Amino acid sequence: MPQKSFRDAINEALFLEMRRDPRVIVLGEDVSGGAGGTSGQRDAAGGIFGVTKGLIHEFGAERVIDTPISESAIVGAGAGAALAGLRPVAELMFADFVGVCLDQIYNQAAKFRYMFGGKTRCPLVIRASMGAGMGMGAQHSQSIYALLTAVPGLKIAVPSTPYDAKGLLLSAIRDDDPVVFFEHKALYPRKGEVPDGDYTVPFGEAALVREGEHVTVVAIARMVGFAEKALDALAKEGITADLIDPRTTSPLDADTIYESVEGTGRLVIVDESPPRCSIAADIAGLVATNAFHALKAPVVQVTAPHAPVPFARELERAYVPGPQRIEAAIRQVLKD
Amino acid sequence: MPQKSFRDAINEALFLEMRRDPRVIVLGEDVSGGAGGTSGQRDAAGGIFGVTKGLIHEFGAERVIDTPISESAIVGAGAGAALAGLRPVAELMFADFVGVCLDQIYNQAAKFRYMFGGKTRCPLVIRASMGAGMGMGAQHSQSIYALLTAVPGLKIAVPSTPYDAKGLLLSAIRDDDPVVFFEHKALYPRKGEVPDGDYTVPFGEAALVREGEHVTVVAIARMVGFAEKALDALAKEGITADLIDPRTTSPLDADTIYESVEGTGRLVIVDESPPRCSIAADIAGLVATNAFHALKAPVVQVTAPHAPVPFARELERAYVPGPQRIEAAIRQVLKD
Amino acid sequence: MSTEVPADLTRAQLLDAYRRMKTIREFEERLHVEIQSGQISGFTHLYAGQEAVAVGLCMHLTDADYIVSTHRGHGHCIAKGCDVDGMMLEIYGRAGGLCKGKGGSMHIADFDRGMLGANAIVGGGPPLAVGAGIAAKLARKGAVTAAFGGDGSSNQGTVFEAMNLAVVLKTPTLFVFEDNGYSEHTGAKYAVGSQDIAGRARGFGMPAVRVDGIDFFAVYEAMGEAVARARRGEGPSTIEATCTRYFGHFEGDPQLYRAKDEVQRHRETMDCLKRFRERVVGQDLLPARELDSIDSEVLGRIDAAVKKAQAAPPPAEAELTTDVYVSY
Amino acid sequence: MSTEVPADLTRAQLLDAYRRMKTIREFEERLHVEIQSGQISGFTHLYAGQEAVAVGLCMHLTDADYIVSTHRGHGHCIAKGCDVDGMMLEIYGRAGGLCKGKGGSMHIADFDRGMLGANAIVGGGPPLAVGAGIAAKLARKGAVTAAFGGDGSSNQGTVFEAMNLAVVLKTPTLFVFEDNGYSEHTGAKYAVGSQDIAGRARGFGMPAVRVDGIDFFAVYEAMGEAVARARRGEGPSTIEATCTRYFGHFEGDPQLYRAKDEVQRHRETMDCLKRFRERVVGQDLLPARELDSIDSEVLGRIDAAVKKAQAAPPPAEAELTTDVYVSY
Ligand SMILES: Cc1ncc(C[n+]2csc(CCOP(=O)(O)OP(=O)(O)O)c2C)c(N)n1
Ligand SMILES: Cc1ncc(C[n+]2csc(CCOP(=O)(O)OP(=O)(O)O)c2C)c(N)n1
Ligand SMILES: [Mg+2]
Ligand SMILES: [Mg+2]
Repeated sequence: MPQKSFRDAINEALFLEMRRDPRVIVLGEDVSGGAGGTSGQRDAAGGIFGVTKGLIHEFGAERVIDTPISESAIVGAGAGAALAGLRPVAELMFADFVGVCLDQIYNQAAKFRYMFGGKTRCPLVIRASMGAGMGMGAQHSQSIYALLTAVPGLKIAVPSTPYDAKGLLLSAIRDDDPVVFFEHKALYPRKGEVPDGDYTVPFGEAALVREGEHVTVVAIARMVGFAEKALDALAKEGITADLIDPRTTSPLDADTIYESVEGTGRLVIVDESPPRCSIAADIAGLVATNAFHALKAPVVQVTAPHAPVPFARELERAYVPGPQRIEAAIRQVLKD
Repeated sequence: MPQKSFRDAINEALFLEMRRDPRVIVLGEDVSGGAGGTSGQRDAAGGIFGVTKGLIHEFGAERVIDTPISESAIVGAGAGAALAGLRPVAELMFADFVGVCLDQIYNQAAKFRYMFGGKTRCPLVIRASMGAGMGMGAQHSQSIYALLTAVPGLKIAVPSTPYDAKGLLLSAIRDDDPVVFFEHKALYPRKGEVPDGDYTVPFGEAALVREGEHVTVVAIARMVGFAEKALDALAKEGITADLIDPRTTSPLDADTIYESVEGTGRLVIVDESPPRCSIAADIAGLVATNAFHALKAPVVQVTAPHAPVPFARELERAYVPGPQRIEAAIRQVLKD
Repeated sequence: MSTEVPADLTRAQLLDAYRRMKTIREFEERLHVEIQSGQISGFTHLYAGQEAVAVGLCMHLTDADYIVSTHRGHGHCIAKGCDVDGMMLEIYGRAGGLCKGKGGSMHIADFDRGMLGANAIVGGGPPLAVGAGIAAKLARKGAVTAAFGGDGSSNQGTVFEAMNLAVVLKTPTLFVFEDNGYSEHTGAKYAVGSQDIAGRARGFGMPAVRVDGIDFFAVYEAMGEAVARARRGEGPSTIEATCTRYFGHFEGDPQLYRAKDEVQRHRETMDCLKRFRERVVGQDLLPARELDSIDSEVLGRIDAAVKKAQAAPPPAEAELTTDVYVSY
Repeated sequence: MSTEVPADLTRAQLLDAYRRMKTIREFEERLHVEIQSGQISGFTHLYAGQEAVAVGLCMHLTDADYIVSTHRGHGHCIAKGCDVDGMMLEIYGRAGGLCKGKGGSMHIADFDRGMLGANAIVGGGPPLAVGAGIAAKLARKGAVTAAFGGDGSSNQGTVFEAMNLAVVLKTPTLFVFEDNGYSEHTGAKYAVGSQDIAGRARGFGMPAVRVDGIDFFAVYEAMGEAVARARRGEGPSTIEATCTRYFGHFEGDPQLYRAKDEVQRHRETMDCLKRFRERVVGQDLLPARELDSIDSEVLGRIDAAVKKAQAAPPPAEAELTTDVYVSY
């Protein structure tokens, strides 16, 4: 199967779906780039991470819409266009910017169907880059999927591989509910097998990345790869684990986690965000409530500290849960 | 001791601290009211819930500042004034409006001290009314303290009694860190004993509302009163509980919860917000991680459903966790 | 502004416009009374006094055109053709309401009428209207979209973002500001920096006019020009209409910020329905009795809607967790 | 705009202004080179080309006045008097940086200098400046506050909310828009609806002027009037200064949106430092050699700062969890 980067996999999904469905539009800051510039060249950016590169040449400025720096208007326009029959894909350059447009996400798009008694649908996708690791500082490095997972009416995707990124985005665009699609910046260059054609990865179905006996490890987005590194190291000692990648945090495939814990009795959750009210806490709480009797040891949560993301490289490296911390956590849960 | 309403207790705290400290200002929509009106009467509102009533007469329009409908500017101005040496109390008429000003709360005020290497402080208090029960619909009834509890750099208060409301607000205004102070609308008329003078309730110290043997019940804000009703009913059968009111969710006094669970082995958490990534989930996760061996039964989380707040009275009543559901949850955890 | 009745208005249209305005007025006056019964919970923001604005716009629109509304949305709904029974049921929070009783007064929507929803967040609507405008543009059927807002909403950043985006994308969008002089308990004289909302709109590069919002014909003309411009693909416009709300911000508001006689004076001397009647009867366009019969017809219609709502059952408890998602 | 050198500028002030502008230029030109080394992580947005704007304002300010900055903040910091060594250490993410290396290029602050912080959120700063203005007003010492922003920031709703609030509360606040023609890869001609940011400001009821941002003296005069007005308690003003950024949006930007020769042409014919030099030397206000010696002095100062930063240790790992709160 062809090898493609996470970035290209998402780009491909956008091309495929925009060809298939004329109702799909893309809007955001610099999604094409060059509008109003002196070179006259469009597609000068293709999104600052290059994810929307090339779209404008095939679909034109009416469907690939560069916007001013107005996130509330971007997301709100996406939601309004969705109510009026389109299937918009709005881009938030950085997920951190939900701060200036949360209302349109959580009070508007997420609640329309319920407030309006099921009389409408809001098939909006919001793509947002997330995550630490590039020295982008406290306001451009957060992993805030928990904040939106908490919101009834939203669906949340947190892909960890190029294959899932493409398949989940195609599902997201075809979904009749609003979806927030998180793309970890550090994963953009990561390569993996991605079929050329059309395929979807369903929401609410976790991936059992590895099967093992001793412990269940749940990891999100970039943390999945780090967990694999940790498990590679432990494998030498015969320690094996179920590694579960939820892929979507809303809906969450809790059953797959419960079933695994029934078998292993031990759970480690790896989450790049700070601990309070996080996905790690959420899953730990769900297991303590719904699979308690299967647990043989305390749940271990491996998260960032309760602190903003620091700038200095060394501090940022210490901030992000890495393979070593995951390995240590697994050793600990096996001791308990 | 004099009986005062939750509303009056907060109003009294504002009067006391504005007298004591000239750096304290209040700003928000209609905190006085009547500006630019045809009657010429100021204090025409005193906040739409009457919490800031009378302040302008004593402290004047320079310290009791009516604002346009501009929440980002209200919170941002509060944060900027705090950086410049004041101790502002900004009012968000409804907590739901964090949607239009989250950035100033979570990317600005909360992160200043860390981003700026500890070179500054941001003593801002944001007061916000919250909660369902008044038929105010999906966009005016949410309980979103979990969303902000997750943010490093913020402190979060969720008082349940007039006494705590006054004491926690005085602590909040004197605190050098940004605080979000949630006031449950349904509690405003609720009366309780409140000393006239100056006193503070510290952050990070839970209240052990009741002591008992069989189960630990943790409840937040309005849920504390409902939990008491449930326990009154169960008392007749000799079922007793530790009832813990965290009072602040950040910092959270987890130790008091752990100690209680060490004694009871059983935990029920009551939270008015939907379940995902909630305080209920957060506490359940913390206990599963840090007090696991004390647990004799699955943790039970009593929350609102994963749905927006409905308008119709009957639906809203079913939405909010009430004494009956709490009582049933306690009976269940005792069976397990 | 014109004191002449625009020639393009047919007799039927005049009757229609009057019926819509009267229906709004009666709907709100009746709610003001019924609310005392305690059967209606939450916030109810009445539109009485501003009828000419909503109807002055909506007379130019069809079900294919979109509007987004505000917390004060009953008038916009009725002007756009929403079913009065369904609205009343919704406000009472009963089964059969336009939103199954799950939305309430601040969240009435009717997608068959192009009514994309009332909105309880000030400034929540305009970005949505721009988005609907993007869809209308792509559909190439000449549909237009309009966002209603108040003077107070002109201070909310989301509104400016929407206005600028509409200009940049040339969407067929109208920004209608109903300047009734107050945002809750605070006067526009205090809160609206320039006191010139139309001027703000021009700052974003779109045409903007200020009209007398109690003069239906003046509003109708101004809206007509903006709608035509939008249908021609020439982009957005702003209309600032000055008007007065007859009741408190919400029901229960003691209105301490208002001069005692303010509303009474307006009702007597500057009422949009009276003006309309004087004008059309005075110019012999319609006989008074036809308007009188509309009055009594409307009265009956509202009375029936109230009785129906009061008799209706609440939503089934199962509705609590339906409609959160389409797919589950 | 004036071609005369304002009379109130003393010789010492002229030298000071030149030194600040030159320091900014050299700081940025040097970073542009050093960044290739890979030792500096994250986004670095260089200010080169816009020096006259920051310095033209800050020459009117003292440490008691406040500014809030943007993602492109190095120039604002230097103009306001921040320590160059501390800035360089911060940008390199080293111990001893102005923010202990925890902030980085986009979050430099220096509270002793009244520099309330760079801000990586477009539109994040203006509301803060209004708040600092509220504090300044209460303190009654005549301090003023200024918010810098770009042409792109004039499309962010928070900025308009701040402008309106400043007008309503009459805070001593300057809104300074540096119109360098681009927001990232998109031209202001496309994204700024009216292409008249000053006009937008007037829409909120404050005086606003547009000045040639490469003419230090024109900027200095316009800022002087606005600052004086603010100190007199007459409220906010807006200054829109047109200018050009010499490098990409951030380091690494291929600048495909720009005509090949655009920057080169500006550097040759419209450089603020050259203009300044021509003017003061031409009018015999300063001898060229004094400026030359400043040039070499600055060169040495920046070189020392870079060497110091490169040699400095990273922050101690314990810093990861300090400064989250004051109290714990
Ligand atoms: C973002 C937001 N802030 C505040 C409110 C509370 N609120 C509801 S209506 C209103 C006043 C609106 O004034 P205006 O826009 O003039 O509309 P009017 O009520 O006069 O029709 C306010 C402040 C809200 N609903 N949303
Ligand atoms: C709210 C928000 N949206 C988008 C961005 C990404 N971003 C950073 S700088 C920038 C362009 C800013 O343009 P302008 O205001 O003209 O300032 P300049 O870069 O030209 O100095 C953008 C879009 C951001 N940092 N914050
Ligand atoms: Mg109004
Ligand atoms: Mg720019």
